[in-house]
Amino acid sequence: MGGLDDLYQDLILDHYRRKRGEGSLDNPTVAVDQNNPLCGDEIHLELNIVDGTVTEIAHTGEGCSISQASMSMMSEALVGKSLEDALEVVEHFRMVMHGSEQGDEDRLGDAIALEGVAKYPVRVKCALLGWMAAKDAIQTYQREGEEVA
Amino acid sequence: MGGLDDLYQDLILDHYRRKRGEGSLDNPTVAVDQNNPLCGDEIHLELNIVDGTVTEIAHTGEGCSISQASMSMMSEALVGKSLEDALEVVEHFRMVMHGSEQGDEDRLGDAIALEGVAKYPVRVKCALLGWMAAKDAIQTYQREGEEVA
Amino acid sequence: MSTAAAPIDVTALRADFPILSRTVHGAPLVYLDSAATSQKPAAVLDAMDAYYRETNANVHRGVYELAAEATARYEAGRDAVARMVGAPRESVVLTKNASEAINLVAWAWGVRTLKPGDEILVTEMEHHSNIVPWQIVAGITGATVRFAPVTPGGELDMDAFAALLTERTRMVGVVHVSNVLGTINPVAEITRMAHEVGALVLVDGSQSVPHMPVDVPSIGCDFFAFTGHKMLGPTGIGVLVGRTAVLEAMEPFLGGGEMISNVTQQGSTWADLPWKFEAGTPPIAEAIGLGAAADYLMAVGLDAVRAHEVELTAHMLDALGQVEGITVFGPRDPAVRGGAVSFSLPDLHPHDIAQLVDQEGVCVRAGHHCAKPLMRVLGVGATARASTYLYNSAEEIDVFVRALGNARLALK
Amino acid sequence: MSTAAAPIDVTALRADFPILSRTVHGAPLVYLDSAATSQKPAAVLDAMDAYYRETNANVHRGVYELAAEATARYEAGRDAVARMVGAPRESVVLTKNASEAINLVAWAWGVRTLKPGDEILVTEMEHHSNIVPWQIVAGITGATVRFAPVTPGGELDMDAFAALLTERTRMVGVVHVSNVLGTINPVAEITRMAHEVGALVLVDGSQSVPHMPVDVPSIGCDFFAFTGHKMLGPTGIGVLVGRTAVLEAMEPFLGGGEMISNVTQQGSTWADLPWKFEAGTPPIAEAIGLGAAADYLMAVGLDAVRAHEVELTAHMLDALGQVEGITVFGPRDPAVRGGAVSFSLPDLHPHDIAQLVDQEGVCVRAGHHCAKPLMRVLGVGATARASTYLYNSAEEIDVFVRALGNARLALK
Ligand SMILES: Cc1ncc(COP(=O)(O)O)c(C=O)c1O
Ligand SMILES: Cc1ncc(COP(=O)(O)O)c(C=O)c1O
Repeated sequence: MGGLDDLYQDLILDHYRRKRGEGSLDNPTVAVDQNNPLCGDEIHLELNIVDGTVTEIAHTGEGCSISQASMSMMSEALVGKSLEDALEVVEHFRMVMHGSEQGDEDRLGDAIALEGVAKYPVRVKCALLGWMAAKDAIQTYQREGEEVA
Repeated sequence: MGGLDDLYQDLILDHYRRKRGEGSLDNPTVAVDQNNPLCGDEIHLELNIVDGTVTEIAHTGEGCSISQASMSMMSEALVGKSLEDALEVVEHFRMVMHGSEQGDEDRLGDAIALEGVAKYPVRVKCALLGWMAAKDAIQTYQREGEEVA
Repeated sequence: MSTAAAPIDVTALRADFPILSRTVHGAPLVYLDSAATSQKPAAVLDAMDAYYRETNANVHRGVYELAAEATARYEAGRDAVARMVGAPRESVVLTKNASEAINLVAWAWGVRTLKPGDEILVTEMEHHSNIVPWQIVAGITGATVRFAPVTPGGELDMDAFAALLTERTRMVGVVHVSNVLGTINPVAEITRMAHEVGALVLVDGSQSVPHMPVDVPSIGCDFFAFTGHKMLGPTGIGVLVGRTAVLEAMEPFLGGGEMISNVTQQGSTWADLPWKFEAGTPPIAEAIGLGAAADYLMAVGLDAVRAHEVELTAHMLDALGQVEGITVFGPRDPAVRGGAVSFSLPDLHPHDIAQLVDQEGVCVRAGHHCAKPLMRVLGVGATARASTYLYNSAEEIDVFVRALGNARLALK
Repeated sequence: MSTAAAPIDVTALRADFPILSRTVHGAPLVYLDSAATSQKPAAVLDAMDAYYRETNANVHRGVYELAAEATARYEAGRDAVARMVGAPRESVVLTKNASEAINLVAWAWGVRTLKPGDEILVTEMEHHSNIVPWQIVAGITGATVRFAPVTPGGELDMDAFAALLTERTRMVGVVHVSNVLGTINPVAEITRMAHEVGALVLVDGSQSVPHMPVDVPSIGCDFFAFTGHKMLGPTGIGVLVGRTAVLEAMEPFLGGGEMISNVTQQGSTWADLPWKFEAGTPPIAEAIGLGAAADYLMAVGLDAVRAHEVELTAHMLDALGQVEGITVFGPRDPAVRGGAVSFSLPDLHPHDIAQLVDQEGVCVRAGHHCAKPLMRVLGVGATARASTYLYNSAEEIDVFVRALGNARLALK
């Protein structure tokens, strides 16, 4: 694989082969679809939210090794976080992917392994797909919450 | 003037300085306006037609030396010709300007001097302006004649 | 066009393409993405560079020598393109790409003509550029876009097409050669059928003109669009060939310099064809480059280009056919299809294929290829696609298929 | 942008422009038609050539190295342009020329928005590219195009403009610097006035951006159009800068590849700005060339470019002012005008001027300069126009004025 060690590290391939959070929730608090306009991949993401905290994450859909591994890592990283903290971690991950922040393992967990993807602009879209879906889901929940209130 | 002898021959300049046919007719059989989209010049052409023959030509308007000289030469060349012959001479002149026919002095008269304009594609438009107006005038007359008949 | 062109000598011809001597990640470049854009021979680059260095000026109105030279070179570019597709020069409108050529028709004709109840019939194998303009214009006018289905074998379902073609159909949009499936559509027959119900026909020739002899008038269609950068030409230029009578009857699209006869505060009149449809300073250097590309292709011979493609495609289909578990899309007979070959593997996403074979110097495309409706029909989100051109060799295909095997092992 | 750039050293700078060493009819080239199109420095040509020779590939979707390099160079071109005019990158839409940029607004916004009774207000000194698109769209929608008059001194009549600006005005189209008169219009003030009545404003900056520091956001206009080939860049590329909020709210223009987020048979959704307005393969090499042109101009300094122009224009107005019987159009103070100087002679048609001075190597333009309504206001069919740029010297103006005298004698 020559120069691709950044993209195809063991940890990434491990998440790709054994996806954490794959599947569906029975009655999710919020669910969203997201597509990667550059390759056509489509994913479905479900969140359970209890008392302002993300309690469960599940996902289905197609994708390349990077997008699938990233989604798996995201599922681990965001579960148990408050909505605000989760959004903050998503934003941090986005900044890392755009090369504007150094990755913080405390916040990103295994997703720290994706730091090297920043060197491959096209694959950044893949890595971000699941995280952008999570942001969308949380914001959708917050908006709808407000509408109800 | 270096290499411009073709464009600015004495005969052409003579027609430019002393335009034949400049002016207006009292009650022309047919009148048309024509404009050169490339430079904005606009001319007005009037014809008297009697028994299928062009008996008088008059013109006004602005133009460069080539368009004015050519109009002057056209006025001389077409007067006295039947409509069919006049259209044929116009077509011959057009062919000469596009470099597809050798000029025939019998038909073109002084306008044979414009043969060298063919080497200057932009100026071909100038040289053709009056002749295309004449064609337009004759065809307008023929069409309107048919409509009446 | 020569009918018995000499076969292509790939080794000799590759020397004409400067980029082909570069390496990628230390490996020789194996460029198998010509369906996305082609590489350019030095003759094309030199023609453009010479224009800028020797006689750059704006065209059509300048009296001075420089402008006359620029105009002559620009219009000679149009002439070469016209010659290549057998069309009269006044029917050859230069645009910025194939997409603009199609939009020109959709907007200039469609916005002024279409009404609720009218239908535009396209196929499920169209590129987005022959779908989205119609959707946009349908949205404005209230017309409807219908899709003729594709068979499981990757061909246009002609029975279904015939059934969808009705008195309501005002325009048929069909791709000549699919950029995903390689399918060659029977565009002359489609035109005949469409004209019977009074519909106009637009053929998207983006993938045909570069790769085979195409005589536009003999197809009989009303509009024919293609793009410069896929036929050895530069970016920034495309072509719309129209039937002269249809173009004459049409009102213009973009307004501005060049396309007028007269402009007054009360209104304007239009220039003659083809300039009526060319507003503003045209892609001058690009037309000169495209003319050089057309001359290059005609010198090689479009028959020879096509023969070489059939040979390479046969080799590609053979070699890929031996890859375990692979799905290859589109017709299997290289004699009836173009050279774009899309495929998928059960265990390796197209993105990973493209990324991994790139490490061995091989460029293939991964994605929806601007044909998302077709992806849905094929039941995939994306495919990988390898596509060849006159500068590719059978050995390059072998390098690619070996790299594909390595990729598979790497992510096992 | 540097505020105290070093003055231009014309002799040194001319070496950057390959064409300037050529001769015409045996005389050194004196190029005084930069208002029609500018010449190109080698840096621009080399950037494009290097792209094609080293890393040509289609942009935005390719995973492989070549495509990533191409995309990076393409988007860097956009960044350079954005920097030059002080605009955020997502507001910088690349088109094929200024005309397309204006048509984009006229069609995408106008066709969907304008109704009978609505008015578009332009000025009598607009280029056809900021008149005809509005006439076409008014013809489709039933809206009306009005013209704000020009004073005898060649300036916009601001009182008359104010009177014509009403609640019915939906769009104001105004040229920043006139390509005929050189007039610099008060576009920030015009924008303020137009926004007060709720109209949008499109500024045509084709003649300003190449020649002076322009900060688009500080003008406040909704749309700002300019063109690559007049600012040392290649043909085949133009720019529309839009206010982000206005662009976000607009539906797209051309449909096709690149500009979509999703496409289904039922309908489509759009990509983010700026790509939403860029359909099909973009002018890739041209964006790279334009980026190099913007970098070149910023390195010289737009202040220095402007200062040089003011100096040359003063010399031009002086020298022409001494020609017997001449009429020079436009403002007389070089400090408040651009460098395009139009004039006429009672005894010599512009065509003959251009033809005759060309014999001495001088390129000037003759005609209506795509501003026929203005010609009518000026009471002429055509004018001759000399226009300078950063590579011109005062000596060249002297050569031109001498040639003009000779021309006059020749046709006496
Ligand atoms: C003031 C002005 N606006 C618009 C244009 C049109 O530019 P383009 O021909 O590149 O579209 C020009 C140049 O011709 C111009 O001078
Ligand atoms: C079949 C087909 N049509 C249209 C296009 C659009 O061409 P362009 O992007 O040059 O407008 C393409 C290429 O992308 C294509 O393959």
